[in-house]
Amino acid sequence: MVDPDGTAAATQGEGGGHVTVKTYVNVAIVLAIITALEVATLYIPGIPSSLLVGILLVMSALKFYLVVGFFMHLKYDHQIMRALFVGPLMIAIAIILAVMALFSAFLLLPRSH
Amino acid sequence: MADHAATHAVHDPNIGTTGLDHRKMGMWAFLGSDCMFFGSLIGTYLAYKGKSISGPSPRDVFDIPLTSYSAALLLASSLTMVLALAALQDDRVKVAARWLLATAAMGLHFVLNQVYEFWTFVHHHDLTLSTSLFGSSFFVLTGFHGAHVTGGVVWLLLLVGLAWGGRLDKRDHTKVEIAGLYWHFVDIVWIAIFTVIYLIP
Amino acid sequence: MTEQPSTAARFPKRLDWPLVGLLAALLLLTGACSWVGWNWDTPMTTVNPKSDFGRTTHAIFMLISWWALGIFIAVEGALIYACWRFRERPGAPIPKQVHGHTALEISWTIAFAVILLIIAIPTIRAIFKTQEAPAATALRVDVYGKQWWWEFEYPQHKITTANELHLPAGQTVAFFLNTPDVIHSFWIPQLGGKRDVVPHRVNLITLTPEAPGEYPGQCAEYCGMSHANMRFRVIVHEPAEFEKWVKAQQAPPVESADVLAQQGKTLFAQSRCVGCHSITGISASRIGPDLTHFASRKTFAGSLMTSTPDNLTKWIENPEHMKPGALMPTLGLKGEQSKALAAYLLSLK
Amino acid sequence: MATPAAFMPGAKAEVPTFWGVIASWLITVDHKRIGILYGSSAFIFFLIAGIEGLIMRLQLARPDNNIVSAQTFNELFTMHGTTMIFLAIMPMSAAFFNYMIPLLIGARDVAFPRLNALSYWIFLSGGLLLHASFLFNAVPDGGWFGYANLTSSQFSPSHSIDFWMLGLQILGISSMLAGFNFLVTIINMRAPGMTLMRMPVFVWMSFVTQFLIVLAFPAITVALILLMFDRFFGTLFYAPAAGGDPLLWQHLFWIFGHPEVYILILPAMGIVSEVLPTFARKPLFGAPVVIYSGIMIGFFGFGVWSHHMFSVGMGPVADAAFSIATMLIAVPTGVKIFNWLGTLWGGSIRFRTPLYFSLGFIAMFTMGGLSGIMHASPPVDLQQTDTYFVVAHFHYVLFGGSVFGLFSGAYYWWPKITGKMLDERLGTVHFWLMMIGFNVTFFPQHYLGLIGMPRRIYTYAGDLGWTFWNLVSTIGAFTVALSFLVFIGNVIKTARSGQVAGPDPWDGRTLEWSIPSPPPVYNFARVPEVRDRDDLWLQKYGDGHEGAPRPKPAPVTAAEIAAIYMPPTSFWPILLAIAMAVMISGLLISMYQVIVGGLVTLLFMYKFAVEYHRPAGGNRH
Repeated sequence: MVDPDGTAAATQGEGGGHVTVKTYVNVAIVLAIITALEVATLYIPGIPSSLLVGILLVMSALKFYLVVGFFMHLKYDHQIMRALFVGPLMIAIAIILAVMALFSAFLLLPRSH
Repeated sequence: MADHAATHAVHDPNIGTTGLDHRKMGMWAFLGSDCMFFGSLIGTYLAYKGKSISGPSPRDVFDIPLTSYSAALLLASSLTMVLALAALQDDRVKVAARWLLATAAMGLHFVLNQVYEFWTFVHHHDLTLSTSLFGSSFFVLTGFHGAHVTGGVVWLLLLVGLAWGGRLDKRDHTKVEIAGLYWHFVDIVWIAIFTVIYLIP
Repeated sequence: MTEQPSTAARFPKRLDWPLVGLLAALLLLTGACSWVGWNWDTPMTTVNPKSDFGRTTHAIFMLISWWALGIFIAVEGALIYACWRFRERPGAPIPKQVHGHTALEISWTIAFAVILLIIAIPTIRAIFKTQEAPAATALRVDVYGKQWWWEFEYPQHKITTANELHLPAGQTVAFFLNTPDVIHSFWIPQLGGKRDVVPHRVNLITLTPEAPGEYPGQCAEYCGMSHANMRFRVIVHEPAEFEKWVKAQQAPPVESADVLAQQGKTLFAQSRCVGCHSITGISASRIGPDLTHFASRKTFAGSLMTSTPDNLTKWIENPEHMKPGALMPTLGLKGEQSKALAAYLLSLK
Repeated sequence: MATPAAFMPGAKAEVPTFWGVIASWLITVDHKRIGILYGSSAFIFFLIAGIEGLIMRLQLARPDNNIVSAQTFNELFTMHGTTMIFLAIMPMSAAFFNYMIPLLIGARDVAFPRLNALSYWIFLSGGLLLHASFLFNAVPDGGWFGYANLTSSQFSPSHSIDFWMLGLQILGISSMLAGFNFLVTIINMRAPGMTLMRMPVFVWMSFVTQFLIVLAFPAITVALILLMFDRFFGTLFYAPAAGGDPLLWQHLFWIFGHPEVYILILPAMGIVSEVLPTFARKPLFGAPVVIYSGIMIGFFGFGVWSHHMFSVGMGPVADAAFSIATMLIAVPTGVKIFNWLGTLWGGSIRFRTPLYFSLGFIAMFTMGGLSGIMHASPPVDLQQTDTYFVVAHFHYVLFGGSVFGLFSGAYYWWPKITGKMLDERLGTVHFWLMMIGFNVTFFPQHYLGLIGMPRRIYTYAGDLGWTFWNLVSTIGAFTVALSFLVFIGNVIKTARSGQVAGPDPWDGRTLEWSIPSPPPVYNFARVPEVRDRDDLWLQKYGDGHEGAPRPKPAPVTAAEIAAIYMPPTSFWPILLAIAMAVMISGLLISMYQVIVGGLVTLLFMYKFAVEYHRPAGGNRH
């Protein structure tokens, strides 16, 4: 509401300031490759299911990071914005894991099929 | 929300004393909250995974190629979304409108894919909301994601409408950026759903 | 920007310490009166345990209570003392603007954490001790919580009964808790507890009653309209007495030759009663309570009423009136019919 | 677009008509007016829920009583709990967030004024929908935490649970919108110089509360969505026959429900942390510790939910883990109490009504906290859960804690809000009646619980030893009710002939006391420059940091006031809230209503969003 120092203008337009269109395209290419790899992993014959789960989770975490970091500019944004998103995300993940533990869902994961 | 810059060029009421935009900060707070929303839904799905008593199993019904195509669509739409923002920041309004439209179109395609997927589940696999725990938790989780995408498509189309009506230009880049944050978030939720629900056996 | 009315002058200076004293006196008085007026040895007391489970729980309860009492006296005492000691005095200067005292703050944090640790250790031990798997020699009782009564099945003895639970003193009992409808909670306060009865999940609670006697129990999880009426009685016997009870329950029901009772038997067999209730030799449905040895039980309908001919007649004529929401329908039996049925049931020793 | 001149004091062009005044409240976006709306609605709901409590106490005054039926009793405790939590304590806190946060951080309004109005109207429609159940004789009867599967259509076939479920869903939307708004307001609208550590502690506790609201409510939203799908669309989430686990509801509910407990208590803790320094004339003792412990409580609040479920049979490992987490969270809670005592220590304590209520808060909350530690130990909790011991415990926390704290805030800030002082004598009578009545009501309930009285029973037998103390408890409840009559009398008396307060009646320490009472619509004629948590105190007395009081600033000029920009009013918030209520209540009536209501909602959302978007061809910079 009040901007005595006129700092607002300085921080505006940061969205394009750090990331160029070229970066966007490169990120998109990497995302496409990871997605292809993810699906491909599924068809590796005889892959142990715990390894498969691990690989898939790592790859999707990477995709998640790329989209949030570059497309959503969080990598370059103010730390307040980062805290507003990353904190809740961590709580959400912790709660998913706790609920899975309470419902013995981990026991089911590696065994099925 | 409101943009009063036109009449009060000195004090933009959307900029706080930290120099950050209220609306953008509000959107990030909302996305943090939405993490908990989808977290609870995904937690429910995983808690019930493999506990259905009857009905088809996920392996029986999932069409991985179709879903991979949908996932790629959303990722591509994230790219067009940032391109739209970049164009608007350069004040190329028409280009931005085109990219926004492309984003909305891919979003719509994603939703139609989902409708088709649901239709095949119901008609070819006899999997409905009330078939089994899998049916209930799958449809509700992916359905709420689909609803988020649909909301995003409406939002993007309204922005396109503003642009075509000459009411969107460089000054409104924050509005497009916020719509973009929402859109990318919907994309990352799908990244999580795609891996955790579709790919992990 | 700021106007400063002399606020201190605007309020009459009141003597406030009498009020503080009044509070202290009130607390003391309430405490003292209450102590006299509090009888801890009531039928559903939780602080007079009669089982190993109850004693384990109670020991931790007392431990925490003493610590809590100590902290309570310290905090409330400090509060009252500070209010009295540091009350505003006329002409007093502005107090020193103290912002904190790091060492003091760290030390009370640590002290508080240590007290909690003292409580945590026996707690964790008790959690694991009370949830050990029962020995194979334990008496098994399958408990079914139903809206709004209790069914008890002894699979080792092939007995099914309702609302009255008979146990031998000194023997470990494993209660397997089930329900066909909603969540209930199985609770016998004097023997320790409680454990929720959750649909589609068999919960377990193991305890060893130590003293013969009669202990009331009650459903402790809100389960609908007549939740308050979902009570039961636990009768702990000397082992020999328990054996006698088992024998009596296993035997077929003793029927009376009384004409009214015989009429009642015919009525029972011909009416809708058999759709829900079982009496050995006549019917075998598990929806309502097993009535084979109905007259061996002192109470009925969620242990709500004593088994007298009068109560039973009223119940048969209009269950809903006696127990709101009762799932037993009004059968339209009246006058002689309901009296006959009551006489029959009361003959089933 | 309205001009600032319209808001200026003394700019009364004409005498407003009755309907003009009503309309001005319906379209207001002023945080102070919205705060008053929140406060007065909450107080009405508070009285309704209080009367429900009194009827329950009458029924339980003696054994085998039949003043109300079993069904009515079940409806009463459900509505009492739901109303007190969602429609009384939360919105009363919201009233203080709305009115006080901008004043305490030196802002002229909240970040999203229209969204703020929208939150209020959605809250009101949720409260009205919940209470509309009385008109249709379908009053919710599942308990305030509505455990599945009692709430399934099989066991609750009437619309009663639907009213509850949809009402809560609407209230959740309102709370979350307000949460985003205040998060942004607190982060982004602090006056220059007000760093996070210079923020008043009430604002800090509110800040933590907003985080809890926006992160905890999604869990109950999901739980309610699953319930709604079960009831309306035949899903099986809570259906045991299909393998569904009713405990899923309990987990999701308490993932929300435990942070909710802190949502209810943290604002009151914040108020106490403002009132004590003012009346002890001394800064809050160890303020950083109070702040950090508030943050810790908020964070750990998400990791202790299953301590509400020790009796459901989670197994020893989960029991132990949640027990330890619960004891951990007790540490920061306990530390706060010592810090408040440290604040009083060495002060020059002026006994005024706000302070009485804060002292009452400390005394009563301590007791609630101590009985809470007992529940942290699963073996002990097994005996106490679902008995009157727990009822006593959470009333010591929520009534002895939250309500005492909120009344402390009401007496403290009443002069700021209305410009008049509440009567001290009546205030003192109110306090002592409430204090004594509260203890007479709830202290015996500890004993009743320990001798085995379960909660939520509409009747009990006379031979269990519960009779006498139940009667005492009922007498206490009516004493509490009497104390609220005294409060209402005080409000009326003050409105008629209250002493004029002036800007700074308590010799306050924070920014709100630097401006007139009631504040002008723009709050601060000149945005303050903040140098300390107790900035006003420093201005007045100096504090060693500055040596001496600051010189008086130059008077504010008319030109400065004319240049103030204030957000204009809007009728879209109330229209949008009505459209949403129509859409959601359609689930009880017909799908057509849902669809039509949904389309109208969408249209209004669009209108809301572009209300101040420039028209085509708008001028450029």
